[in-house]
Amino acid sequence: MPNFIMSYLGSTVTPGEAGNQFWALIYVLIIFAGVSVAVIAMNWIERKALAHFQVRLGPMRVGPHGLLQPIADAVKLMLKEDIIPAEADQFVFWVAPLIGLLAAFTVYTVIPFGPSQAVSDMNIGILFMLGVSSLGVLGVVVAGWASNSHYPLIGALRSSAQMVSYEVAMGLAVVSAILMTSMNASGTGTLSMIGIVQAQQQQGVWFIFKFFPLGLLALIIFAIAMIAETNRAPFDLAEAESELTAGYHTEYSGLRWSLFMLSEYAAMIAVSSIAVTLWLGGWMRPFPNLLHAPAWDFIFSLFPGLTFLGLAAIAFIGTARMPSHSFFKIQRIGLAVFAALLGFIALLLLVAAVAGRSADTSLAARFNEGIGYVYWFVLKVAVFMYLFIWYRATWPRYRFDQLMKIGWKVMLPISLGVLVVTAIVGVIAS
Amino acid sequence: MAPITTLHYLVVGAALFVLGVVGVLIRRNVVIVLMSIELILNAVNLNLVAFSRMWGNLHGQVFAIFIIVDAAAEAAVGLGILIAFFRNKETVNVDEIDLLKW
Amino acid sequence: MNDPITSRANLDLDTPDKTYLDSNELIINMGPQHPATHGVLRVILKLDGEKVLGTECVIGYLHRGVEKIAENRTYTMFAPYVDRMDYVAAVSNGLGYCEAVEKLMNVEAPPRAKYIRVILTELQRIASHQIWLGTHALDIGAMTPLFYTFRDREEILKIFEKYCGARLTTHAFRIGGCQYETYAGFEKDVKNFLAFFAPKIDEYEALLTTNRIWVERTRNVGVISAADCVALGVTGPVLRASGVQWDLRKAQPYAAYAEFDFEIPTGTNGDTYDRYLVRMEEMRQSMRIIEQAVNGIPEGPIMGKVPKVIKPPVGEIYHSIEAPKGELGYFIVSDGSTQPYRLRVRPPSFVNLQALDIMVRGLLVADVVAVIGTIDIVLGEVDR
Amino acid sequence: MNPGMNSGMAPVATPWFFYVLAGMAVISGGLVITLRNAVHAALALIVTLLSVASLYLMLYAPFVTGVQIVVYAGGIMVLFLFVIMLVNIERSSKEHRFNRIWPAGLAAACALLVLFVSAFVKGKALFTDRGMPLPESSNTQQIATMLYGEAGRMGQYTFAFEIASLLLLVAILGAVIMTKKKI
Repeated sequence: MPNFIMSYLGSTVTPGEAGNQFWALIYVLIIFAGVSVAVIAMNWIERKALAHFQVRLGPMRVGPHGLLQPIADAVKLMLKEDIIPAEADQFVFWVAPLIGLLAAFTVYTVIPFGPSQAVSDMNIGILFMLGVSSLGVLGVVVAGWASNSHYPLIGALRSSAQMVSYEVAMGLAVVSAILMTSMNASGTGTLSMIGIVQAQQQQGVWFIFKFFPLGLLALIIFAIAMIAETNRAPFDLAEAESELTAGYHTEYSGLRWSLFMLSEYAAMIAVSSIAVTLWLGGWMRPFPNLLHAPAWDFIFSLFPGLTFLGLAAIAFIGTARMPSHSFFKIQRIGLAVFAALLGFIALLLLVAAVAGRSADTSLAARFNEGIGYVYWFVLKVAVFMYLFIWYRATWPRYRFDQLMKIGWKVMLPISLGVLVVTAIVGVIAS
Repeated sequence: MAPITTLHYLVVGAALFVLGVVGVLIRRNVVIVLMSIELILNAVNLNLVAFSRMWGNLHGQVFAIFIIVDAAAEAAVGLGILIAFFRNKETVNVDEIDLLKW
Repeated sequence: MNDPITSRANLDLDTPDKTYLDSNELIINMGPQHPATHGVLRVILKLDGEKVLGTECVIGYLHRGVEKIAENRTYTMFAPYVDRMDYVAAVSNGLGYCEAVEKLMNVEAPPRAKYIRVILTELQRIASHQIWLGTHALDIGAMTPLFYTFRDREEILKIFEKYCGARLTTHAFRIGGCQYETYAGFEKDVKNFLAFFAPKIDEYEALLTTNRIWVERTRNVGVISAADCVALGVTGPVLRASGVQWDLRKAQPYAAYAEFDFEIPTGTNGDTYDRYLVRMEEMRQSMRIIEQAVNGIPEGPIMGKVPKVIKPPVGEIYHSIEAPKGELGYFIVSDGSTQPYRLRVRPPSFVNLQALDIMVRGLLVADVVAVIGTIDIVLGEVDR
Repeated sequence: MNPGMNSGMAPVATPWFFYVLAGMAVISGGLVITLRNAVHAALALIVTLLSVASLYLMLYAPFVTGVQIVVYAGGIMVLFLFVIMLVNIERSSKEHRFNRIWPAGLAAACALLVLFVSAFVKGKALFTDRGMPLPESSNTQQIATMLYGEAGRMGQYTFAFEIASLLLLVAILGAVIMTKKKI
């Protein structure tokens, strides 16, 4: 078995390309678990960060600093009675959350966490991603219709119109990034997600900085469109609580409702991953071309361990600062264990970083390299996730006609302009 | 199990085509008639792509893309007509759509 | 003049509009259980897609018969009931009632009591506007101001609590003056609050006033002309935002308001954004008034010469004050007994709510919640 | 498996996949024309479209798959669902499913089926592979070359592509004008 793992770690292609169904399955499971954990973590971070934006504490009771709150919520939602309205279309009502979930999770098959850390490297990766993530709108529409109630119907119509119209600007922004991949010696671009990152590697520039400010503009358009695409504030009209109670999932409850939430957050991570892959160099660490000496490689390979060390330190400080009242005893122990766990992971990563420094082919080196890729990718995605929270805390909600106006009259012309100018600049440059 | 040949795909295409034709001919709801047309177009596309594979060139695939473009145009115009019709007659029943002018 | 009340097309909720066959009118019940109707208001919306063709307010879900209760209580006993009408501005309600009875009995509160009344009432105005701002912003989708305003409102409630022991339904005043002398450090607390709160208003404004989304969501939304306001009897910030400089504190000064220097902010367009600006400025003006009052608070008794048993002479009186939401009037008919023969309240929320239909016609559903928020209703007062 | 399919590629196209996908496509295609409720029919059609898209993938046509998913499943079907919600379907779902001439229609379709079957039986030998499949990895590039040409030269289908874009433009305008409330 170790040989088997070693042989796999030695390979430089994705399991999909190698035709290795076993490893592909393992990857799918890892990604499914990872995304679910990320959604749970995102849930906690969003509630805490939002709370601190709003001068309150957020969840504090369940677990130390509310760390177990998402799990408690998940358990509660699973145990909750699953209500299907009598007048609803039973089958469609049942199947709608699954459509959204399927669409949100299927896209992860082509997201590259590293040059070989993806389930599959599809030739049409980015097209596939856009297509499948646009299937999520079907779940929303169908959920609103199946509820057979006014508010969900309006919410569904709103959100589908919104998703469909922002897809246009989003697609054009993506095309301008794809255009940049073709600006090499051979003049052939690629739609493959891994290929796009590799193109950035070869050209020695993240596409956000290419043809400044064209790449940046495209990223900004994409970033705005992806908020609208995932129905988040300030474009959360579909679930505008103050207007439509909860939009298309008003009639949903319990597990089915939580599936909508899960797919929403999974979709947020997915679109952030697209943005990271297309413009922010995907799995690449900062300055891979400028600072490429082995010493720099080593320093950057320490980052994952140091990050976990920092988290562990924060958790330790939290433990120390917790009131010494006996009431907090269990919470203190829990937080200390959590801190120790983080510290252990940090230690493991640091050891791997040090061990993998010299030998380039050892297991530790391969492991270390993979961790580095995933770390930088996740870090970049995390920045976008934080922005999602920040937007939500800061901005009021757009009205539907204003949203449409922005989508069609502002975003679409700008993204078209960016595309055309990128093409012209590219032709001149080559 | 027998290997999959072009004929297999053609049989699937033919089945979808016949289903589409049946839908166009017997359903009363215009929306479903339009969906049946989409079925027919898909059957054609499947044949084109299968032939593209059979001949080892890409002309069939390019044609399939053109047909998808055409299907998008057809759906937009067809549903536009449907909406306009529904507004005036309040029905989506093909049996009641029997006037050239209203 | 085009009378807005009679020119209102009747809202026929039963037969669908046949203008266009396709326009599937939706009749939507917004409320009484709805996050944005500020309680138990039920608005029946007639929609064409998302466009509002007309509205009908159904009220009474919180009706407690306050006016009838008054007929079975003595004047003193009834005073706490008025706190339950506009429960986010209880002090103002109490002031109006006490002054009305005082006017009926022809007694006057001593100057120190009047100053205390002004300070507390203006603090209550700020608190009420804070609640309005927080909920209004939440309706439009900005979550954060809600928590900021509630954090700062807490300081006002602490002053109330220290003064009279209650935070929400304070029953702070009595007929003839005040029950309680100010506690030691009252002036300091109020001054501290003023120093604390001045930058907070700027904080709210930093979040909203120049926020593009906020401006787009509020400007030219829910426009009502000055003439319509007057015709409908709309008062308070809604009226002032339409450009009418009408504030009872200046127009018919009561309590000690004649002695203070302050301005009446007015708007020009009568839209939601103007109403927002007017209320923000009103908070600042309230702070000016409080500052002047707390600096010039005279010494002396806090209770006027009022008999133990309050028995006003036969007669009737109408007295109104400028509550945070508009003109709050009390019409009291006395038959010479210890209980009012009839008491009628003119609640600002109830009257202002009439303007909802005019303001939202032709707008979108999302604007309805913005307009309900901007009218600043409290259902306890609408339904009484 | 025939030699063409084995050439240098990992065998994604196992017969099992084909039969499952083909079965899904045909069964849900049957549901499209038999289900009473238009939304159910639309969902069945989506299943058909996605199965057909997967069949394209098995035919080494990934770009067509992508276009099929983006345009059909993500675009056209949303449009269909929109229209179904706009037109009042409660009434139509209570009426007869089939129109007055349905026996004639069914007979014509059966005749068509017989024609197809006879053609396939008699012309079985015609449908053998005549060329090697083109590699999946350069599929998109080759389609792009055919559509747009390369290095300043018009592609084989560039003109047709432009005509298609014109067709789409006309369709958009037509749809917008027809759905306007007052013409």
